[in-house]
Amino acid sequence: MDNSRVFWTEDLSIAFGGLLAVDRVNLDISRGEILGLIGPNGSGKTTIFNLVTGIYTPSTGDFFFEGESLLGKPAYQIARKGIARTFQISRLCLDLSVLDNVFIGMHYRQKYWLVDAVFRRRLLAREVSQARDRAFSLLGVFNEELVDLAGKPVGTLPQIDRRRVEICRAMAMEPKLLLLDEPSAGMTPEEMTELMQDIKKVQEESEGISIIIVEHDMTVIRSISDRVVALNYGRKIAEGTFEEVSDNAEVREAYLGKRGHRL
Amino acid sequence: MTFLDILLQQSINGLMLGIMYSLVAVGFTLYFGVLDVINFAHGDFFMLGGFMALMLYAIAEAVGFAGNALVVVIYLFIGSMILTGVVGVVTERVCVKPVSKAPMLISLLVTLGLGIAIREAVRVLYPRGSDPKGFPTLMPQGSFNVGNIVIRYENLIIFGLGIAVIMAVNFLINRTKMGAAIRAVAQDGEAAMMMGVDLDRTIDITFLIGSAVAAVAGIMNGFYYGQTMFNIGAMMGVIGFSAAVIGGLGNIYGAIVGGILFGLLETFAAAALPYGAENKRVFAFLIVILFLVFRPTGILGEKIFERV
Amino acid sequence: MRNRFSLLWKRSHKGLVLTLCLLLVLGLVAAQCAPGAGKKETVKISFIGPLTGGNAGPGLGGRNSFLLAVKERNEDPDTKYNYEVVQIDDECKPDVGVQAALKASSDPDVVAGASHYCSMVAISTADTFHNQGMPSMVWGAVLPDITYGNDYVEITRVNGTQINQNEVHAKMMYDMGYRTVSILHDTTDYGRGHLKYFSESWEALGGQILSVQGVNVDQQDYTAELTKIKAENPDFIYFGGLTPSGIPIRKQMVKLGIEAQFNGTSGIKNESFNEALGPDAEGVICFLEGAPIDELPGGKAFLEKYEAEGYEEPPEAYGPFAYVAGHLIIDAIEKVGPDRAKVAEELEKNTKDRDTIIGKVSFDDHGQNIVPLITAYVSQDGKWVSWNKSEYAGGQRQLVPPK
Amino acid sequence: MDDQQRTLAGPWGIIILLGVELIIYVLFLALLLVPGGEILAAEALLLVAAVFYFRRNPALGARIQQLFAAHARIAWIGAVVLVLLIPFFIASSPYWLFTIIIAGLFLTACLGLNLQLGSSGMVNLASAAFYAVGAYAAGLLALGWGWPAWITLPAGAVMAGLFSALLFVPVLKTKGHYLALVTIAFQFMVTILLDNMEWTGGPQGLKNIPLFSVAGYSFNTAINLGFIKLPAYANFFYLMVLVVAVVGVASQRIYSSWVGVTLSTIRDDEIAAQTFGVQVNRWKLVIFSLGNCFIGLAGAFYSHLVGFISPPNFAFDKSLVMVSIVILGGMDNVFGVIVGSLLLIILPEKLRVVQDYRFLIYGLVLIIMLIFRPRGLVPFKARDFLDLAGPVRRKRAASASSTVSEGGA
Amino acid sequence: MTEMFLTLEGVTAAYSNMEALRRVNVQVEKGKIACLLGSNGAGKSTLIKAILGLVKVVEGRITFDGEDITREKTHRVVRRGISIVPEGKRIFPKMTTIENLRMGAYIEQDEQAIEERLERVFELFPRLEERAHQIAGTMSGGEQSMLSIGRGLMSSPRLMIFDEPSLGLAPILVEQNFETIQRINEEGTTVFLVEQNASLTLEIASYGYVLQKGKVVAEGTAEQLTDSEVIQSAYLKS
Repeated sequence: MDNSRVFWTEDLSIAFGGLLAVDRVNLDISRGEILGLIGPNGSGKTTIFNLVTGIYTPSTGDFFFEGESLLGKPAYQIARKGIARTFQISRLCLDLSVLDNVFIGMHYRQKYWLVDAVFRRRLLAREVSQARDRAFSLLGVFNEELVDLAGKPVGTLPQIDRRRVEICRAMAMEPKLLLLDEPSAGMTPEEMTELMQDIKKVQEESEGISIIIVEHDMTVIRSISDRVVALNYGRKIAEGTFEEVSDNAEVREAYLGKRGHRL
Repeated sequence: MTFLDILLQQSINGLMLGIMYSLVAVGFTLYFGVLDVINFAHGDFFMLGGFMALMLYAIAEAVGFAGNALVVVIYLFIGSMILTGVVGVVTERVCVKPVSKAPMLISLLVTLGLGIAIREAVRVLYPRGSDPKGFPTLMPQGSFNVGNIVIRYENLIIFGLGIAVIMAVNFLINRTKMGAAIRAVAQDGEAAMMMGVDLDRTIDITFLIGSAVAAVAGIMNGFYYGQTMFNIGAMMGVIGFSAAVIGGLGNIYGAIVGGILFGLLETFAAAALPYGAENKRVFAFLIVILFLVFRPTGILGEKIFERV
Repeated sequence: MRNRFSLLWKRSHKGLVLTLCLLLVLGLVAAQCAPGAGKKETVKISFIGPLTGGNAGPGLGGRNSFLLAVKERNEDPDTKYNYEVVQIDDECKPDVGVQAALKASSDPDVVAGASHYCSMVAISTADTFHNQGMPSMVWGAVLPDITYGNDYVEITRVNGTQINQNEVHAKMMYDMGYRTVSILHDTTDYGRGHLKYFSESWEALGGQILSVQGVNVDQQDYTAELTKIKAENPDFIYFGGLTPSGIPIRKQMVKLGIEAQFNGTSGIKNESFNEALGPDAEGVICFLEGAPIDELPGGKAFLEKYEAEGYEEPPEAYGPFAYVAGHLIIDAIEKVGPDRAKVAEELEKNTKDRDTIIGKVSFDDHGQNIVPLITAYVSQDGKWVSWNKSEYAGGQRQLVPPK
Repeated sequence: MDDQQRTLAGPWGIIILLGVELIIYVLFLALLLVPGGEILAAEALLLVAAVFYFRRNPALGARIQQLFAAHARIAWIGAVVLVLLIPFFIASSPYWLFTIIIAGLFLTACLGLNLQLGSSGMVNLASAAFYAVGAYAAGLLALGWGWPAWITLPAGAVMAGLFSALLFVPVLKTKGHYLALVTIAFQFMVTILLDNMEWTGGPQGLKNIPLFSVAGYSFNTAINLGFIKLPAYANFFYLMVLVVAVVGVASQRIYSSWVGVTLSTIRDDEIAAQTFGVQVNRWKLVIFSLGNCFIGLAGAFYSHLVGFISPPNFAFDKSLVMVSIVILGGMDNVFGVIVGSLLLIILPEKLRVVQDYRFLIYGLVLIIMLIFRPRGLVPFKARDFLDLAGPVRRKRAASASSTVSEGGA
Repeated sequence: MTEMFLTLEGVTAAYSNMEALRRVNVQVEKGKIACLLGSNGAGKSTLIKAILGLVKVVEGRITFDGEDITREKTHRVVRRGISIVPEGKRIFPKMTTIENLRMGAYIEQDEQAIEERLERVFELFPRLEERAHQIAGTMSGGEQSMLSIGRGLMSSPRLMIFDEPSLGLAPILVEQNFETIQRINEEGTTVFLVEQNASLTLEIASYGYVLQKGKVVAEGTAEQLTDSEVIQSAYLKS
């Protein structure tokens, strides 16, 4: 077994009402790698994320993390193994503060329980103090200003900051595998570039983290990913470097229509 | 009476009860479709329908309008349906729609508050509103026997009328342009607007239909039981909602199935279980809970995928 | 200091603050400016009963009757005090009743009161009235425990209990040859109480109970229960409960073609029952404590005066009791002055053989009226007619005979 | 700004703060003690005017909030003292004292309900049923085995918690309208069964439940302090304050801790919570049970307060009142629940002046308030942890947060 | 002088805090196919919703056939003769094919006309006639797409707006759809085509706009845009 392979799927499939949304997909990712996942709308990228985080259960196939099958495990257990994700449509709790949102990423590391909540306020103060410093340093990686906004409800923040908070929340879990679902959706190009630098920074700071990124924006994919997998109709149609994949005829057809070669 | 006779007689009882539950359940189903709102005041529209009929009857008596019973009955039904329907639309505009986008609890509480307000308004405004009110006897009172079972013409008329109303609603919803608009709004409000459907008007019409059908049930209830009272709506609302859920919320046939099933459940629990009469609702509600847990989409509902 | 405050209260705020203060003061003044008292010293007495909710009908009837009694006394130049009524709604709910009782008894000006139509409420407030030392005369609740469950001097009851009623009821039916009964009762304390006392009396006489079924008060459909009864074919059906259930039960009984006598309790003795049922009410029997009101001197006068006042609601079965309670309370206050302890003592100890519109009233040492008379009523031509005067007793009409 | 802040931090700030508290207090007492409906109208007008005023001048409101934040401890002490003095001012009216105790009971129960409804988004319309479980458990234990109230009180709470298990499966399997219906059905089942079961006393309920007494001191005795005589309910009042304090502090501490964050996430987005390692189901069950414990505690208290319980005390309308309190007060907000329970328990009592029309008005007020303030009178605010973690980031905290911190470390 | 059918002047709109339009100017010429290109989240859907009155237009003006339709209610806009084939098909899943099509002709009273149009749609999509009584939700993606277009045609519109007709379809189906669109246009209906797929779109469109992050970053004739660097860099590829 290839030791550097952190995560892989075997013939992962799921059907919704007769429609094969994901069709025998095999993916793998090594430690420290950034894998770009591309494909037109509805090609099954997000569904794959939902499968490997335990939100959906695959119809057939299996997936492994650090050599262990996670098939059928509940979502919270998979998360505790070290897989974190962001969502295509942001799923932050908009009424809660930035800090609270990041804290939830640290949830399972806290040894703190209901009884402690009522009686052990010292412990809480200590834990909050540590957690807050960690949250600040995570937020600080992106932007010092975010630290100042830590007490504000997320709902009052601009889109890019929300994305950052979401990534921080995922990073707070100290994951070994990070799944980013269209982090750049709804941003200006400048913001997007900024965010990509941020993601790079994050990866540099946490040694050995693997990232799978779903993205529509090819600029992002090209600049950030080590390897690219293209999907169409739930099937994997190409795999390789960005250039290889983007030159692949099937990919161009999937993206641009049959006459895509004209461009 | 033989066992079979009793069984048959009880089935008739259950069906009569069930048909009224069904008529109330239809309203819940319609509202949930178009507005995603559970209107807990709906039971009070049922009650209001009965009182509107009483009021119209009093007016008719006062002005000396008295054709034959059939004419009066038709006048009562149509008048009450219109009046109750109008009240339904007005309250929808004022109370229900403004909160239909708010969290579910808010709309739930608003409709509950609306129920209280309607109930109390009837009690306070109707002359001697807190007393039980007798209904005029306008239905033919004869009966015939099949074996040992008594079948009353009145039962046949009410049951037939109930079925007819449900079929009419069904026709309205499934066979007319207006119904198509209502269904379209229920399935995809925005797409319906893109087809040129006036959303607000469609919601109004839905509430008009729902309230009018509840009014029919209220009048039938009055004729069948010979009385009505201002506080019969609250329980009816809960049962109507239960029936709609058992049948499958959002499905008109489901409302019928659910209503009749609930009626039969109550009747047979009362008749067959030890201490059944006093505990029949316990039994019926237990079935409701089991349904919600093990088949939340009801008997006729479809499975829904949650999108992530 | 101005400086400091100006931080919070800028000049622009001043107008508003002033307006608000003014409003508040105005409100307070308005509240205090209650209408001035008359020549006589004013004494408050309370009336508590269900004024909203499902039992508001009899509650309002009782209230009107009570108000009538007070009005009569206020117009009487011989009274020493001017009486003012504090009326409080108990919604027929025990916990609300406790609050209502507290509200009445917290006001030191309230000397005594007539309280409660619902038994459960009367039981729950007994302690409250006792603790506060305020005399309370029950005007409508019939559960024996209200007076017999305690030794409080404050609690008296002008109406009879379920025990009296059911003894007479059972005996009358047995004497007429009825032997089998199917019992329906609502699951409230009222219905279950009647069930208990009637079963005891009936079985003691040797009558047979075919079945007992409890029904919920918010129920409309009784066909399932009645179909069961139809199969049992009893001599008569006994229903312990109130009018809102009584009407549909009777109606459905007729519709299902059950041929049996239908008897109710005091809970259906009101006009709504006859009005709502029309001809179907014919021949239904019920029982009420006290003498038939229109057969006693003063009774007719009461009805006439009630009519003349133009109240919206009829007095209902227990209106006369509330009326009597009003008079008894005022009598006591007139005699011993507005002092709670003395009034309580006076009411419980010295109410003996008083002539009232419901017949003679005498309290035993629990403060319970030992009513010598229970009257049976039968519905005849849309009216409750006392049994002895009815055409049924006279033989012109027939009840449904026993099998 | 700096100048202002310095002033607010000084003694003048404290005086203004106590003045604000005193004004609210006086308005509150006036509402209770002045008879008639005019005072209600006047204060309602005042309230509406104040709301509009503060909306137009948010700075003033913010400044008052800062003031309270700056002197949190003094504000608390002031409030506690004022609350403890209530019986002295309304000694003449046991009725209002009793009403306040009832409001306190509803507050206790609603804090529990708030954990379910507000903090974790679980609809529970069966709160009156669990209130009944607590009350009957306490009553039966006291009557059957002669347990003293000190044991039956927590026992009632525990029983209500245990009874929650009956709804565990539905709570996990249903949501929203469906969960609402499950709990409504459960509520009706419980009330009907209470009426029909022999061993709970049927419709007659339980009578003569012993009132509280400690070491021979019966709570049913009036307190004579020489200069003033407090009604017997003063005993219950102070006990109620104690219970509310315990439950309130527990609630507030749960809210301002990791547990609170976890629950908020479950409420806002179950799926997101799961993907961050939250055991959603376990937390839901724990909180559902804990909330019902609080509700049961209130029920047990009621048993020993009135000495008599019967099924109509625990009907569906009580559930509705409790839910209204939480929603109208403001979800997931201890302060909101306090405001809600005072308002919704005292308002109907004040409305007694309009007699027959009381519930019509009550229904209309409910609708109007919900349409105009769907997020409650005291809306949810983002939790503020910055203070808790010590002085390191004080400066930042001041600039980043505008909320009042209630969780003193 | 060409006649502008639909114009947006300086339109700014917001939609659930996500996509927003910032002072957008777009014009659709009568009888032609105009297109709006842009990647996911560029604000294309918001623009369509702004035309339909489903999103609040903060500033700017929208006119159709010379009349101001800014902030007009959706059903009124539709009644003016604008028809839309929405993104993701948005057919009514629990209705049959024929019911869906009849919904498309909701604003038409004349039964005769509806029958004629039904025939025309069936002629255009013979597949739909075969499936006339099938519940729409159970049909394949391609068939649903045809249904959506067919439904849009049923109102006999003067302007048809297509919102991403290529979405989630196999390339062969996408091409068929585009051919249909071209045919519809040839039969006299003005078309406003909003697409992600640039190459195919520019093949049939005469004029186009490129939308990016809520702003129009380029516009021109199809030829100009095809050769334009803007499209290459800002939209399709890196």
